[in-house]
Amino acid sequence: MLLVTCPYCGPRPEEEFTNGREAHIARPTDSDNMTDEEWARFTFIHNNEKGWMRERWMHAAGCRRWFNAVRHNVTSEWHTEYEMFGKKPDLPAEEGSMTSPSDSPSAKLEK
Amino acid sequence: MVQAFRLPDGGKIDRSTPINFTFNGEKYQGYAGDTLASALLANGIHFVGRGFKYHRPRGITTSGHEEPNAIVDLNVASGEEAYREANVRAPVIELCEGMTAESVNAFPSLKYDIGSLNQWLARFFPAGFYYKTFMGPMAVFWTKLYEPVIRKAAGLGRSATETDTARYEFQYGHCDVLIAGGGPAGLSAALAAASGDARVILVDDGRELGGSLLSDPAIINGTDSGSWIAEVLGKLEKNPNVRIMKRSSVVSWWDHNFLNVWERCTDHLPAAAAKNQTRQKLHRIRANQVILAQGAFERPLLFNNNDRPGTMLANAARTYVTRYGVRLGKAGIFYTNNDTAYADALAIVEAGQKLVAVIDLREVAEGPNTEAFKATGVPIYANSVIADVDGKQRVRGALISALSSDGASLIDHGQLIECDFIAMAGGWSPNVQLHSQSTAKVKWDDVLGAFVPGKASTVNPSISVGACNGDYHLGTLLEDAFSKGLVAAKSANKPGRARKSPKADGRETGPHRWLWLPPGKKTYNKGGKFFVDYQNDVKIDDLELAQRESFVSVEHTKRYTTLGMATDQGKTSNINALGALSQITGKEVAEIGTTTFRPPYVPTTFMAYVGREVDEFFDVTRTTPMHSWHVDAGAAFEPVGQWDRAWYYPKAGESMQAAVQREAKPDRSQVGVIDASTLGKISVVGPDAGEFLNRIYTNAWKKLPVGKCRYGLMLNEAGMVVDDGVTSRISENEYHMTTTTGGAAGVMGTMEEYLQTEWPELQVYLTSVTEQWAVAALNGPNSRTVLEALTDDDVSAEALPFMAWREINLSGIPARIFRISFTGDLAFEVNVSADYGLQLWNLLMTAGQPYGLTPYGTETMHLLRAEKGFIIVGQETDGSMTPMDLGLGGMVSTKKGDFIGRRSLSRPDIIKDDRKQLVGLDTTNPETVLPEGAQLVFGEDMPDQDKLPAYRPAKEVVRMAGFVSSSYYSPNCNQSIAMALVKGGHNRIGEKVFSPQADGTVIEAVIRDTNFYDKEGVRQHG
Amino acid sequence: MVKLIRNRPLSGESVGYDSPSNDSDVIIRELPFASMVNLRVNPKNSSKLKDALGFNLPTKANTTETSAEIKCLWLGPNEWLIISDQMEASDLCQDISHSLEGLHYSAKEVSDNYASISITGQKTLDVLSKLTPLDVHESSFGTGTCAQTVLAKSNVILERLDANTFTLIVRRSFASYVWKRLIDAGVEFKTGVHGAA
Amino acid sequence: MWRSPEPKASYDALIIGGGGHGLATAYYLAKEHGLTNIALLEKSWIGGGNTGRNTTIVRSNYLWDESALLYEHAMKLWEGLSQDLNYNVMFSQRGVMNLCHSVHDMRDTARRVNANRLNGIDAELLDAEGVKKFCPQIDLRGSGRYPVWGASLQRRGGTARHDAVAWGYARGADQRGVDIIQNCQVTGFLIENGQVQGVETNRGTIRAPKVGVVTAGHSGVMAEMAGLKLPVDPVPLQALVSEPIKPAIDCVVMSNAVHAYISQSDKGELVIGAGTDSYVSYGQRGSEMNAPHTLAAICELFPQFRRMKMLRQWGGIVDTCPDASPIISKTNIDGLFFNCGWGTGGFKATPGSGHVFADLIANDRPNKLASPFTIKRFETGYLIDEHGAAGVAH
Ligand SMILES: Cc1cc2nc3c(=O)[nH]c(=O)nc-3n(C[C@H](O)[C@H](O)[C@H](O)COP(=O)(O)OP(=O)(O)OC[C@H]3O[C@@H](n4cnc5c(N)ncnc54)[C@H](O)[C@@H]3O)c2cc1C
Ligand SMILES: NC(=O)c1ccc[n+]([C@@H]2O[C@H](COP(=O)([O-])OP(=O)(O)OC[C@H]3O[C@@H](n4cnc5c(N)ncnc54)[C@H](O)[C@@H]3O)[C@@H](O)[C@H]2O)c1
Ligand SMILES: Cc1cc2nc3c(=O)[nH]c(=O)nc-3n(C[C@H](O)[C@H](O)[C@H](O)COP(=O)(O)O)c2cc1C
Ligand SMILES: [Zn+2]
Repeated sequence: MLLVTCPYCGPRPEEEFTNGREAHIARPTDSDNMTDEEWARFTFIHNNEKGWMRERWMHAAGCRRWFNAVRHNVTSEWHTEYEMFGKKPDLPAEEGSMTSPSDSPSAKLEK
Repeated sequence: MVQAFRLPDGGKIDRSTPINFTFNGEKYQGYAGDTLASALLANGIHFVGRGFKYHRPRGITTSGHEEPNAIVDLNVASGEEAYREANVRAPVIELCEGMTAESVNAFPSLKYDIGSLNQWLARFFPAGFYYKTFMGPMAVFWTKLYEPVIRKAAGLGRSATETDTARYEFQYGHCDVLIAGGGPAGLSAALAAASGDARVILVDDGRELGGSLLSDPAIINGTDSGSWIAEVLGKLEKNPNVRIMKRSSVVSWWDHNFLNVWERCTDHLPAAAAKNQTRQKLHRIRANQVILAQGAFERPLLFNNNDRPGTMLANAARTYVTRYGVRLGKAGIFYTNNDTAYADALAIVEAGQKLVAVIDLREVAEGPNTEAFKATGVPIYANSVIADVDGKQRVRGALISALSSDGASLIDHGQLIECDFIAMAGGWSPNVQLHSQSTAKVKWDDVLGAFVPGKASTVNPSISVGACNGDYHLGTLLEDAFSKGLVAAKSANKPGRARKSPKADGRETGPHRWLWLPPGKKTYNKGGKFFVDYQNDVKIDDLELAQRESFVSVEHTKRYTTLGMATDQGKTSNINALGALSQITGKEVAEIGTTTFRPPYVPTTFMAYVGREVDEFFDVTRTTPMHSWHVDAGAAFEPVGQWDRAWYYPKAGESMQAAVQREAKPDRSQVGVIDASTLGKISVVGPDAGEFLNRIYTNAWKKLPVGKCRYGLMLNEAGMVVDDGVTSRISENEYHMTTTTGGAAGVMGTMEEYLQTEWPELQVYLTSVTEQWAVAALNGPNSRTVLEALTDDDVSAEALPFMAWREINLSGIPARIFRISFTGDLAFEVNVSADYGLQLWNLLMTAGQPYGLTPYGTETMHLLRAEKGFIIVGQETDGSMTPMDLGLGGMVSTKKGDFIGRRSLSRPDIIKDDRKQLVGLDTTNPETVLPEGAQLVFGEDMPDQDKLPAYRPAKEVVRMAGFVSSSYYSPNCNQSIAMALVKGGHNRIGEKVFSPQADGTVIEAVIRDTNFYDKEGVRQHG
Repeated sequence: MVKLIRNRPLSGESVGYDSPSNDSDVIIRELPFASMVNLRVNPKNSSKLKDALGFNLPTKANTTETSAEIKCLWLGPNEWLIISDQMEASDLCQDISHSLEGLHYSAKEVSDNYASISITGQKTLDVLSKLTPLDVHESSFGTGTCAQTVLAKSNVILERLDANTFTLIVRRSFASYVWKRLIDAGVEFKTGVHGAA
Repeated sequence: MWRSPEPKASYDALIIGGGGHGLATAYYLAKEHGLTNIALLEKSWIGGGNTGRNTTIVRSNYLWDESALLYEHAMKLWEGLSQDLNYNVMFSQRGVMNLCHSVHDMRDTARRVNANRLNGIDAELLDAEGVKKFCPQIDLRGSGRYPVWGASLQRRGGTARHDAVAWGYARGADQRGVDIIQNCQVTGFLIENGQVQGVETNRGTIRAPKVGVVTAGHSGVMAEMAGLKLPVDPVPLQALVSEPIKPAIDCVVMSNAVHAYISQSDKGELVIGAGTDSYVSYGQRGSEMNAPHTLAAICELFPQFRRMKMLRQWGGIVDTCPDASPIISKTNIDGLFFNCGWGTGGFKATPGSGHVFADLIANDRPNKLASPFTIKRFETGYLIDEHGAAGVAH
């Protein structure tokens, strides 16, 4: 169970939250002028870049506020949380390899 | 009963308290303080189980959780079936009165086991044998012949067949420092960590704390380690911030320092004493810092027939002799590759257990412990190996041979030394299981010949101390653990105050020789049986075969040979396998790599994870304020989401169908009432509430007058209908929205999401008021009369027209009356504060009696609305229906601007006119009720009868036209009615469709509109 | 007109358990009816309610404010639960509307929406720790603190009144479930259950 | 079983990803389309992705025609696979039951069973009694709230040995000349004028005019390298096994409502799985909350297993699509093909997926079975929403 930090309530157990996937995908305001392809992009596509990721959470069992966070999607390391329309923090530098812990046997071995 | 193999004295057992137990049907006796393993050994029993594949006899091999061989089923007597426990490790079972156990994987008995024939066929069962054999030329050989045989051979123990009624719980915990392992390192770390204000949890899986000190005592702070442990525990127990958990294993380490600790609360108690107590708990603990003090595992040595009962780890041998006062046999052989193990050999001899030889793989038997041992006079054979073992169900002797100078071959034919047990000391492997679970890496240490913890993970930083950190020196590890205990407390911002670490003179250690794969009488690749993973019967030749067959990656080797996949998860075998592989392939171990450690650290009972959340607590059951009335009225309940809704109210002996036919009539002829409290209710408040609803629903809301109600349809962004309901304008700034029962939480969630994340400029606040209101929906021509009997307020058609609402005083209860109808009849939804719900219901029942008021349940409601062709989201929709598909295109506003899902409605596949569309069906025979879920076929696509045999799949693919979503016999229309989704259905009114049934019959129907009753819709306006 | 009968969510649930006694480790009871109002407003207006409530709306997360008549729990950055066992909810709403005249806010009565359960006694923390993943240790959840969190499979508003006393505010339809879970978690202790409120 | 060749400078086609789907694709390309100068590139060890960590349920009783026909195509291939590969993949048609716990479930299941029958797929609708008869070990009461009402039964469904599937295909492909190259991670694509030219790898550039990407959880990452976007989210899916026991249940039982599924492997472990975690992750481990829920469901349905012990639990990264159906598609880069989005349930499709994907790569146009699964469907709206069938991960 992750420890998710709500910018309003502080660190709380994952059980209290729902994850809202990638952050900063704004709903288009002029969808009439969008191609089907562009609309599909908004509706269905997240970048999910491997590594540090800005994502949305909602403190469902708590204050019911949506907020954003920067979390590493390989290691789950929590970097920071910020308000929905707060300043977009820079992503931390990537340290070392991004293979997941058990991606390859050598990744488990320090040489 | 005699315990013939008990030493005359010694051990931490209570010889004054004998304990009776049964093993494989025979009665035995042990002492309080014994484990099942030690008690069996005290009775001279080494042979306790059989290997998985070859069913070779196996004995007790270790004294802890790493046990691969001595696996038994517990609680096996008749009457104990519900408590039967499969695959328990005998060395960790605390003996208790009346315990019953039996060997696994042996039939009909341990001694005469049929499966053991497999060992003679061993050459047909190499690694991966499944995949290459048992094939046969035709698939049927596999299914009918081989597969059943293989499947019968599966498994070790047997599961219970009855329901375990014991109580299990889980419990959340929080601490600053969690310490896994209560040996000297863990205790020292705890002393330091707990010396300030830190909340500390110290976990150990034994019955007593002390770890290795319990069988390998030392002098600490000038006193014997027993007193030191007592002193430390005394101190810790007094500290309210410290929690000591015995008989508990840290089993899993999840991200963000969340750990599972599995506590066995009553397993050490006889059944009667354990009764009514919680058997096991899973503690789910968030720790700020984690210190690992798990110790290390000793390794077996690889030699021919190294699995014969009587073969065990040296430190286990020492433990049984010194801690349990067990005599392991008449004469033992001690087999080592290092100096340190001589300390164990010495302890064994000093405790009165005879050793006849020490076989030492090292070229020269030297080192401080070796020297100390020499005084015993036991002959030492240096530069030698055990080349073979004599004996089948018990070691009878060992063939000792001398090694060539390179260690690669034998230089003599050897000499057979009689013995009845062999203690193996193959060096130690730090227990890096939890460290790895934290996602940290391990690194290979050439000196220790083992993996040691590498860099800690940043997410779940682990701090390893003591033997699990590769530190085997009591003196240094006490100090190191102490200082890391302080570091951990400090990192948790609760620094410790203690400054003086416990002190001890550690044991000096001499040289070792990591000769991973010594030669034998038969070498491993020439028929020698060098077992590396005992339980799964993986031999060195299997590892080699895997290499030859391209399973070079260590992960492939594991899966091909099943190495490390048994219940011990390779605790004693992994390093030996890697060492042997390195010798076979000439690669460095670090190059070979290691497989992944996964939770749990030891197999953990299912129910410990589940705790109380089965049976009545498996899920929440939500009930309405009128629930008790429904119960008293004998209602059957339907689960809708987590709610229990009154489904129908059967009279004695009445079926659901009959009840529904009866309940459905009064709603059209007199009056019926249904508890509609479960509908989701959301208060939408603010100057932009109307605009907000415009964006949420497909239709327009801003102009809805105060006091009026409107039906709304909600889509997802893909344009598919996801919810519907009636929303009413309460005031200029406020709307009262209702949602489907099952959709309430989701709708509220979606609305908050859009409000907070997409349209923060809208001034709207949402409040869920679902349970503030109790709702009774009156339906039928008499409904107004009933209402009027309870109020002086005007509820006439003029004062309260269709699709309007108003507040009234209902016999003193403030009520909101919504004139909305889900049955298409004259109807009033009465809303009162939930506390008054039951009273409202009772008032209605009394007032309604003269007018034929009949309570009806959800099933009747479904029928009534189907008569009118009203949809139920989730029944007429499945996430793939647009408003147009449902014939509700008129509800999609083209003028008001954007709303959720709007853009998707213009995509090419959405506007096609051959989409499935909602229609009604008249069955050709009006008495025939189409089954819901029936598939429909157009006439031109109907196959010949022989293409569609009864109860069989079609012989050719049949093109389907659609399916039946709702279907009932309507007592009000006196015919069967059905709704269906049919391809291009809106343009096919009047056409025939056919519904092939499983039994081969075909039901014929004609497509029509969905409104079966009161076409003009006059009734609801009544 | 008939006599109005409030049926609290847990009336009828208390039968069949041990009654509280002097040596109860845990005592569980349903609290009697109190008026409750869910208030949504921009926190920058928190001081505007001083007249209506007797205090400023607490703006620090997870804190509470109390006056003689009214208690207020912080639920979120723009959400509060206002509770009074002396005032009518409609009066509360009216006072609020006076104070917030012309502002965007929402005040909805939710008295019936919730059940309130009190749990007290020296084993209270042990009982709660079996049900909620929230750390309710004094050091992180002191007296006067409140939180919305998870309790078993329900959501709950938790308020600490003193070292061993908590109030649980639960959605009405979950009340019976939470009630049973509390009693069940208390089985290993001497748990006393008060009769209907 | 297979060689370990060094990568050549160029091939006629490349398959990226050495899971079951990639290996099957390579096998059928060689076997049925005569393309043998091809290589399969796997970043670590073949079969180590979801293929090596799935709960091995095989069935074809999907709701929509498009899926049903595709999965049934796979089923037919399963039925001859051990013979075809001359390698025992231990395909065991022990029957798969999808339980119903309410009228609503029964209605949806009836719809699916009826559709299956008309699509030529064996499917039976069982009532509670039928369930008990087929699997006497089930407790039908389900604590009252989730009583078992019935089930759909596909007798031809069952399990197969996951590892053997990967190895069998690898051997078959290798024998036909395919270079299987492990420890070879693709790091980029060579694309010129809208046409793929090859890939960059940690072992150098490898050129080919056709590249098929079959990388499951990493599909989005691969698409990104080619400048494409895919509607797939990678999320952890977990599974667990018990300690091995003597035969205790001889069919596959799945339940959407209580959310779990179970079968017993030929070695004796109970193989158990359930839902995905909520968040995006490329780490092959999930959250702690999963096992308690899954095991609660198992202990409801099979109370006699309450005292069993969990031996090991692990996670995989599944590539979930918005409509729970896969993507088997050309892209707007010539010669570049994607096969992904199988999410929680692609093991059962392995032979069929490889078969139609090979056909797509060889002929540069999707056949009838594959064409509905084009990536274009997210633009046109032709979604194949199998959430009902895939509601519980499997
Ligand atoms: C826990 C769990 C249970 C499941 N249960 C079932 C079930 O019961 N039934 C069922 O039908 N399905 C099930 N599934 C789903 C099923 O496992 C997958 O859909 C299927 O195995 C996918 O196969 P694949 O070959 O596409 O992917 P994988 O086997 O994941 O193969 C993809 C390969 O691509 C490689 N790769 C990735 N990136 C690169 C790169 N850059 N260069 C080179 N190689 C790369 C990876 O290393 C991997 O080996 C389950 C999945 C999980 C995780
Ligand atoms: N002679 C040698 O080469 C050698 C090798 C290893 C250890 N030792 C000796 O052993 C001692 C090591 O002390 P230590 O404290 O590091 O280890 P220890 O073995 O004394 O204690 C470790 C304790 O941790 C427990 N444990 C392990 N995993 C656990 C888990 N997951 N959950 C709960 N408990 C768990 C074990 O049951 C044990 O009680 C020293 O005295 C050292 O000299 C000697
Ligand atoms: C069907 C199936 C059965 C398994 N049975 C076992 C088993 O008996 N013992 C075991 O240790 N692991 C078993 N595993 C799990 C594997 O050891 C391993 O955890 C899994 O393949 C994921 O790989 P990883 O843990 O190396 O990341 C099984 C996996 C699957 C898919
Ligand atoms: Zn919050």
